[in-house]
Amino acid sequence: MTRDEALFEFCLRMGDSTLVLGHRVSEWCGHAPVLEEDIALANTALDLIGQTQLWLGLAGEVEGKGRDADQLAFLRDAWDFRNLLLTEVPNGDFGRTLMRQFLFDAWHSVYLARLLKSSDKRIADIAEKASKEVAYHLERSADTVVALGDGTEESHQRMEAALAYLWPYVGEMFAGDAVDAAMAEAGIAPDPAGLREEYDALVGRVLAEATLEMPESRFAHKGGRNGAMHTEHLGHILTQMQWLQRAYPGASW
Amino acid sequence: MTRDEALFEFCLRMGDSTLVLGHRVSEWCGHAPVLEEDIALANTALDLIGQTQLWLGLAGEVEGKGRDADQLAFLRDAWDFRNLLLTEVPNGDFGRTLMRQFLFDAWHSVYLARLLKSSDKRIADIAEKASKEVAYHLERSADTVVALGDGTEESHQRMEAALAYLWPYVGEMFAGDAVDAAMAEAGIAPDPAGLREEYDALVGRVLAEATLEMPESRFAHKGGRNGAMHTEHLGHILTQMQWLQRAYPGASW
Amino acid sequence: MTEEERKFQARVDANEKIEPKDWMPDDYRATLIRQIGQHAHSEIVGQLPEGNWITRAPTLERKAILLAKVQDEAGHGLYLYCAAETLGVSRDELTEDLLSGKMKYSSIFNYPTLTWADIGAVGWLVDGAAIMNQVPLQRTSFGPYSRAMIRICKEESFHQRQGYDIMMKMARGTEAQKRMAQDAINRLWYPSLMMFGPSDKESVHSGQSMAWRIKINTNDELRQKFVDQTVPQAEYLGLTIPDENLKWNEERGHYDFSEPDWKEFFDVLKGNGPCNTDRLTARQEAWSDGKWVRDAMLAHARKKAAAKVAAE
Amino acid sequence: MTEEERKFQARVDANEKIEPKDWMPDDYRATLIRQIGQHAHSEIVGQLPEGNWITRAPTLERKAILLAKVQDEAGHGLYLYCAAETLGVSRDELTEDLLSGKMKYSSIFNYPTLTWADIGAVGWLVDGAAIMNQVPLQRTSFGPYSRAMIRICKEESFHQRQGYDIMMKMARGTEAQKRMAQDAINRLWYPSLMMFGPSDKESVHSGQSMAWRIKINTNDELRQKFVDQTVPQAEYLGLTIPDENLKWNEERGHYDFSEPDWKEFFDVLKGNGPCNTDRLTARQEAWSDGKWVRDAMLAHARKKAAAKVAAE
Repeated sequence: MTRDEALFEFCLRMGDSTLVLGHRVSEWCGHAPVLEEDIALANTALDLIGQTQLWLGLAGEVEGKGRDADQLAFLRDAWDFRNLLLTEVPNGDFGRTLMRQFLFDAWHSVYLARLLKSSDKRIADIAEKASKEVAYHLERSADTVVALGDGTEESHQRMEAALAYLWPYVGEMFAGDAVDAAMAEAGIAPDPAGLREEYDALVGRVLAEATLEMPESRFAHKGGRNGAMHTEHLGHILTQMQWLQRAYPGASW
Repeated sequence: MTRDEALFEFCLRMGDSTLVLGHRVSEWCGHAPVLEEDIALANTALDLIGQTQLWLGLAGEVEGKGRDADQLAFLRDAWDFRNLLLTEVPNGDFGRTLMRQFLFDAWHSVYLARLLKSSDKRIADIAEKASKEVAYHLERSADTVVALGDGTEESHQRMEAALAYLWPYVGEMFAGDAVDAAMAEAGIAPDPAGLREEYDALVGRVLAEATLEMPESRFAHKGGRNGAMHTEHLGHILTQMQWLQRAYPGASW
Repeated sequence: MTEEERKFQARVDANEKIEPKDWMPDDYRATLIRQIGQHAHSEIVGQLPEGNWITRAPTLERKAILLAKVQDEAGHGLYLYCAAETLGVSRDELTEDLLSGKMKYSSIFNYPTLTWADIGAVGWLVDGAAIMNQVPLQRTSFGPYSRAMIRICKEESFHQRQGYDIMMKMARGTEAQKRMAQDAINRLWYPSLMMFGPSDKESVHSGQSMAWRIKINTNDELRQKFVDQTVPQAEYLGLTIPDENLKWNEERGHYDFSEPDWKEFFDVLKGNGPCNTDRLTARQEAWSDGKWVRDAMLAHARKKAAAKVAAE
Repeated sequence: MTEEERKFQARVDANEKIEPKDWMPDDYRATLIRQIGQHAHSEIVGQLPEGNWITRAPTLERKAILLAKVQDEAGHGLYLYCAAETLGVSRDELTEDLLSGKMKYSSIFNYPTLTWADIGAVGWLVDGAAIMNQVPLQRTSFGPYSRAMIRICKEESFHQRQGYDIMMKMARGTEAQKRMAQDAINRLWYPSLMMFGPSDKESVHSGQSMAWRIKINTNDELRQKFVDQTVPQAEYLGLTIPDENLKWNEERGHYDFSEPDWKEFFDVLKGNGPCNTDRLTARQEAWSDGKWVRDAMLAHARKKAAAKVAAE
């Protein structure tokens, strides 16, 4: 694996995660429990899609085969996706969607903070733009997790269930591999394993305020970041997401 | 419109309806309320897909442009589909699925009985094979509608709601147009308007036994049989159904 | 007319803005609540046909633009509910009236979006018609409504340009794209004309609404203006408006055009449009599925407030 | 051993079939219920990974074949539940035990089907491994189980051929199809080997089960047989089995191969497979969503029976 190959993988991991999560969040459009949440969810999805344009744009540039962000987003099949599994699981109820958002935002904010100091200026620039947006996402999702965890008995139970369902997908964020090692060595991106402590502290603080217990299990589903094994859900997402590009190849929109 | 153009449309109407309904029914796979129903639903879907092969095969033959049944099924966009709108509405609960099946089976059995005497032998042959299968579908779906209509209070209410939701899609089956007129004139297929009475008698009998009231409204959603206006649901069905053929054009499977 | 009514009308006639705390006739209040409420509901329900294509948008850029648009629409809903609230009705009450079918939303949203071209056509034609209705309402007599309209119009014209841009891409695109664009205008042209409502000649309420400056132009005036503006745009795109009678009338200085099928309009109003059931069900489910969230947020806010009081 | 136990064992040893009304040891009954029940559950849960591709099958023919296959599997579930019921346990009880997690199903179904090639690989490898397990069970000592197995094996070998046929098409297809086929075998090879269970050396129960002819071969024997049969098939397809240690051992007359990761196996058994949660949730929801249907059918059957009695 050359450094540029690793960098390409790294960019896909970032861009595919924001793309797939953006897709999931956008599924809420017009169906949220309150109007303010409809607006907030659309805004989150919009930011994530904007970040996707940057990451996949850079991925295409690094790859050097003339693929742009749209081609990468709309013309790869599931096995070539490198998103965190967490981002592709179904929305479930609003509580699960917000818990997933919070667990992602917390990782995203910690990770982007390190990327600000990336030795690759292109990455530092993307991180700078994204981290402002993500700070706001995190504030919102954390507040909502707290309100719903510490709301009614029903909402507390739902948030407990959401956390139990989602927790096994957290570990993948911190499981480093050869790509991460290459990125760390080049000073481009941090070793993800080194971020777990900060993440746990952040998440623990919010969950405590939400009167939710942080699960102890460290069992982790893996296979999204390296493409080895996605969930069955991703393929269904792609049938929708890529429909027009697949059905009308070569058209411009 | 030449006679063959009308015949092509006619075959699409038959084949697209069985294709789309077969798709909907197959969505139940592994999710039915009892094992026997899982088997019965898979069996119904299987028959419908088999009929689709015959109808769309004939459509391709009539069209004479070298398109086979698979190309017609997997490479047309929503606007070129000619299925009854009834077949594309979402499954809803098991009761709605079975009510839709019954309303379709009743029409299908009445219609196929006339097609047995079609002046076009190819059509009479398909009708002969299909009508045996459909007689069984109708028996099953009618029995189930009766059992659920005349079961518990909850099941009665659900079946009432299913009927209310689906009834506006019944009228389209009997709204003839130029294609139907051409088919009737050639002795190929009956004028659909002429079948309503027989249909109403059949459906009325079963609904009465199911202790359900036959709606009086004659308001009808239209646009499926002539492609003028499908529901938003069809496009979503196609993203799944056509995925592989769209994503891997030209591959054989 | 009472003394109060006369004074009120004089203020309206003088183009003064009526503010929530000012005296106003009961009917003025009721008519405004209905009109602003319906407009707000339309923004909310209007998210659904466009939301239907967000997950299928063809490029990242188009997806982002559509998300931003739908977000704007929810925002418009919010401004409008706030404007209605100044008249003494709550957002929840208005929502309950929408969900029970007591209040309506624009019947255009009972038509489906079947292809990507429909997203273009919705922006171009539907937002175009909406703007035609809304621009004069920036000068409406009720202050909060007028101010909401000023904000909304700014964003809507942006949306309309984006819609037209989608149509342009398609009309200049592949054969399939052109066909898609033409199919969209075929289906959406007449429903867009219906957005201005039936001719005012048949309406008893229009006169009073115009006197109160809740309504500025007649439906027929606005419809004509819309047609006059849209026909050259369609020509520029190379698309055909599905109306055999459409032609420039030199004498009138306007296009002559066919009326939409008003029977269909009233059918859709009655609940028999292609998507009425789906739209209302979607909103009802959003509301009932979201009850636990709203309850929890309220409960949490109360806990926080109580804790704050206890700490003080 | 009691007299009864001795007689029972003598019948088993003489290859006589034990029938439901015959005396049998409590443990024989309990072990059979567990084994047949698990097998039935596997057929039912096994519908899900394949059902995942029915709506996306690439041709009408493939869709029909897959539907027929899934229908067969539900049918197998039915035979097996019936066989278990002869032992004095009801289908509903067995279902409740599945849904509560008390009873298991084959862990292979906790792996996802991610591409169409997986449908081929499931037929070829998973059904292949299942048949390897099931063929000897046609000679099992319990009559109803043996007869169910005879019917099932006939259909399964048909399924396996269909799966192999899918793989063939893909292995001889486009580059993307070949890659898909190889990716499927990469993911499903070791889980297929796990289907035979850990080495019997580690199992205490195997000896008794074999004496009772509930189990005919050891897990290791069957696994070896599966590998020996499958390797040439993979070679014929031009696909690579993802095992660097795989090679023909002239001396043994068998292939040497790597053991699967048994830690992963036990993890999946514990509920931590990629799809355990989704699979069980799907079945739980099917059961709870379907309650009103089952209740209604029962209520209707009672009404009909009562009406019949009244009429007589």
